[in-house]
Amino acid sequence: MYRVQLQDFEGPLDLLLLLINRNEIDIFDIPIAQITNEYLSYVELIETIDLDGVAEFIYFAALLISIKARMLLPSPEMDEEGEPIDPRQEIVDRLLEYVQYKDAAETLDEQFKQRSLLFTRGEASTPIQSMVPEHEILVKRTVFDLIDTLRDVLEKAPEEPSITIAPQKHSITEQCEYIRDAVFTQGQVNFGSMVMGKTRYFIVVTFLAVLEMAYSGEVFVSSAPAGDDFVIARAEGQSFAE
Amino acid sequence: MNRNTFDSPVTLQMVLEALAFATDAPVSVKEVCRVYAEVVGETSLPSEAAVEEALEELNDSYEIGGHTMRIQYWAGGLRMTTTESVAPFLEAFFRRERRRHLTKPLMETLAIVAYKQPATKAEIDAVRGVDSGYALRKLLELNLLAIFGRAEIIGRPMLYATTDRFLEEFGLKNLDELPNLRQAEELLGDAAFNEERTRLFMAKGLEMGDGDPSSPSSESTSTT
Amino acid sequence: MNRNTFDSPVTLQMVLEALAFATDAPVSVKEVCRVYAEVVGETSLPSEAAVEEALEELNDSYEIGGHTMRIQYWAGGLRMTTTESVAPFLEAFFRRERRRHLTKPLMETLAIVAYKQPATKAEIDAVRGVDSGYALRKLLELNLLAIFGRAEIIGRPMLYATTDRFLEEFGLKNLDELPNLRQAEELLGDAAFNEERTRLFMAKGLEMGDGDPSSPSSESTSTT
Repeated sequence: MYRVQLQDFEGPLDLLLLLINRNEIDIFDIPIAQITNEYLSYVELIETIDLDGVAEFIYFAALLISIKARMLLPSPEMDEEGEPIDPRQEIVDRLLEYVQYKDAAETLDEQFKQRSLLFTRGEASTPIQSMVPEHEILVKRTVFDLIDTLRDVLEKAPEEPSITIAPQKHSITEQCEYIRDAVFTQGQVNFGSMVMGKTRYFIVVTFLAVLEMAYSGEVFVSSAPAGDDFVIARAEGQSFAE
Repeated sequence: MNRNTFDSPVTLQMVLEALAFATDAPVSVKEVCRVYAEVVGETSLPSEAAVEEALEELNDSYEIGGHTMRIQYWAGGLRMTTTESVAPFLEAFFRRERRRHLTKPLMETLAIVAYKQPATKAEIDAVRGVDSGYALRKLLELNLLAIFGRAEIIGRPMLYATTDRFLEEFGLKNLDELPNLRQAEELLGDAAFNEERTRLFMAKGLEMGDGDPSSPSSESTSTT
Repeated sequence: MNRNTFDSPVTLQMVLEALAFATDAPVSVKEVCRVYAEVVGETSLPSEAAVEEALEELNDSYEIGGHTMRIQYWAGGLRMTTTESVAPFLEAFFRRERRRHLTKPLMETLAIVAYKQPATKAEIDAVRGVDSGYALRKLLELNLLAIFGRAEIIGRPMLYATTDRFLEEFGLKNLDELPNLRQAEELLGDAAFNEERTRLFMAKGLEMGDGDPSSPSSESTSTT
């Protein structure tokens, strides 16, 4: 069993887009202080739970902070033509470019699906299967929505003397087993009820276990009706024998 | 070589059909011409236009005759496939859903290379904001990308490009057929990163060929 | 399963055609009926007679339309094949394909053996200027070359010669048909003899007047 990388789900630019979208912000006039604060709150949590792949999030955090600092400078930087440079320009350009390619990726994905409706001869023997095992990540919301839930749950959890949490691999394996049992017997469970009254350590490790299982296609994660929790369900057609 | 006598002459159209049927990879128009000329014993090759005309006639004739085959022009070559309408029956026969897909990191990386090619890993990483090493390795393994050479810049980084396999898997004749990149402003305007809405939009198939001339790499027609 | 709606209904005949096309083993009549009924959502299976009737109609329609496919009823199953009339074209195509997959060193070694046979490895190495051990092993494996015996000289080295398979692959009746031996000898005796010239020579000579002077691999567009 391997550790999940955050970037397998979403990257730092996805988080920025999510924040901009959620706050209905005009991308050409980003309130940089507000976005930086919100962004940092996610990065802190991601760091706390020791989720792999946080380095790139920290890089963007640093970039945001430096933009924020430059915004506060009394005399703005000028470009070659003497026009003031908006320090936000760099991040806006990157976001715009990323949005374009995200869209292109979805268009290509659709094209890929359309194409797979056309069968060639000797279909059974073509190595098309080798394309498929790239498992689907079964998260119906962004991973940041899941992190929101985690944050809520952690806030309600009893305080512990030790804040640093370094989940061991074997604990994740154990928590996978814990979720597997619950999902197998009940069909689906709420994350909140799975970790109710447990320690912060238990909550975080269970959370990582859920991500891992969603990544490997074993469970399907979607939003709970209440909205502040998420549902872990058995992925269809998936055998739990393994 | 003209060792065969035929009851009725075999036409270029028939050779095209037979080759598109029998081969397990797209067969180039040139190759169709060569094979035809070689066997018939003609010294001059038929024109590519003649092959393309034969292709259209064949597809028309399949459609009119209610047949389920079509000849596709993919990756610069011709290949026979079934029509979409019979896909459910073939899926039932093979007992599997063929809704293939690549994960988001793979699809994003592939899209960036497709439009920017040849592209270095640093360029790809910059667009995505994350390391694309794993995705690139996986795409090379799947033979959707290939190393194109090395960039003449410091460190001589490797250049990635899409393969013929990519064109074939995505049903594209060549890179010119890649859908135009849409402007980010337009995408943002319709609240586009709302995944559900984007998907709905795509499902309706509205996104292609809107004549946007600004696609950055549309002039690179060949990966070779 | 019945999740699709079609513009025009898919008939049993279309399902039969698509299955016969897409499978690479004969598909049984029963299987065709089962798949049809399953997807269309009928509880009773179509009769075998209905399938056989569809089969005949399809073959008639191919014949009338001048198409090169036929559905055969072999070994208890249905399978789409090409007509005999196009067989020479397919043979020519696959021969070219196989030849195209011979690498340069293999092609070169083969050419030298073809003209000098029987030839020792030392002779071949001398012409090519490199060790031909691997190429010779590979060509033996491909059954394009065979050991002819041993030379009556010191060390009694093995003698290589071309096989019937070689003749067949290159469409030659016998070795006398090898093109322009004098030119070949000139080439082979020339110190400046090199890969490019071998290829040019092989392409011109062996490809039987397709009037294309380019090297046989020039049409391989793959980037892989």
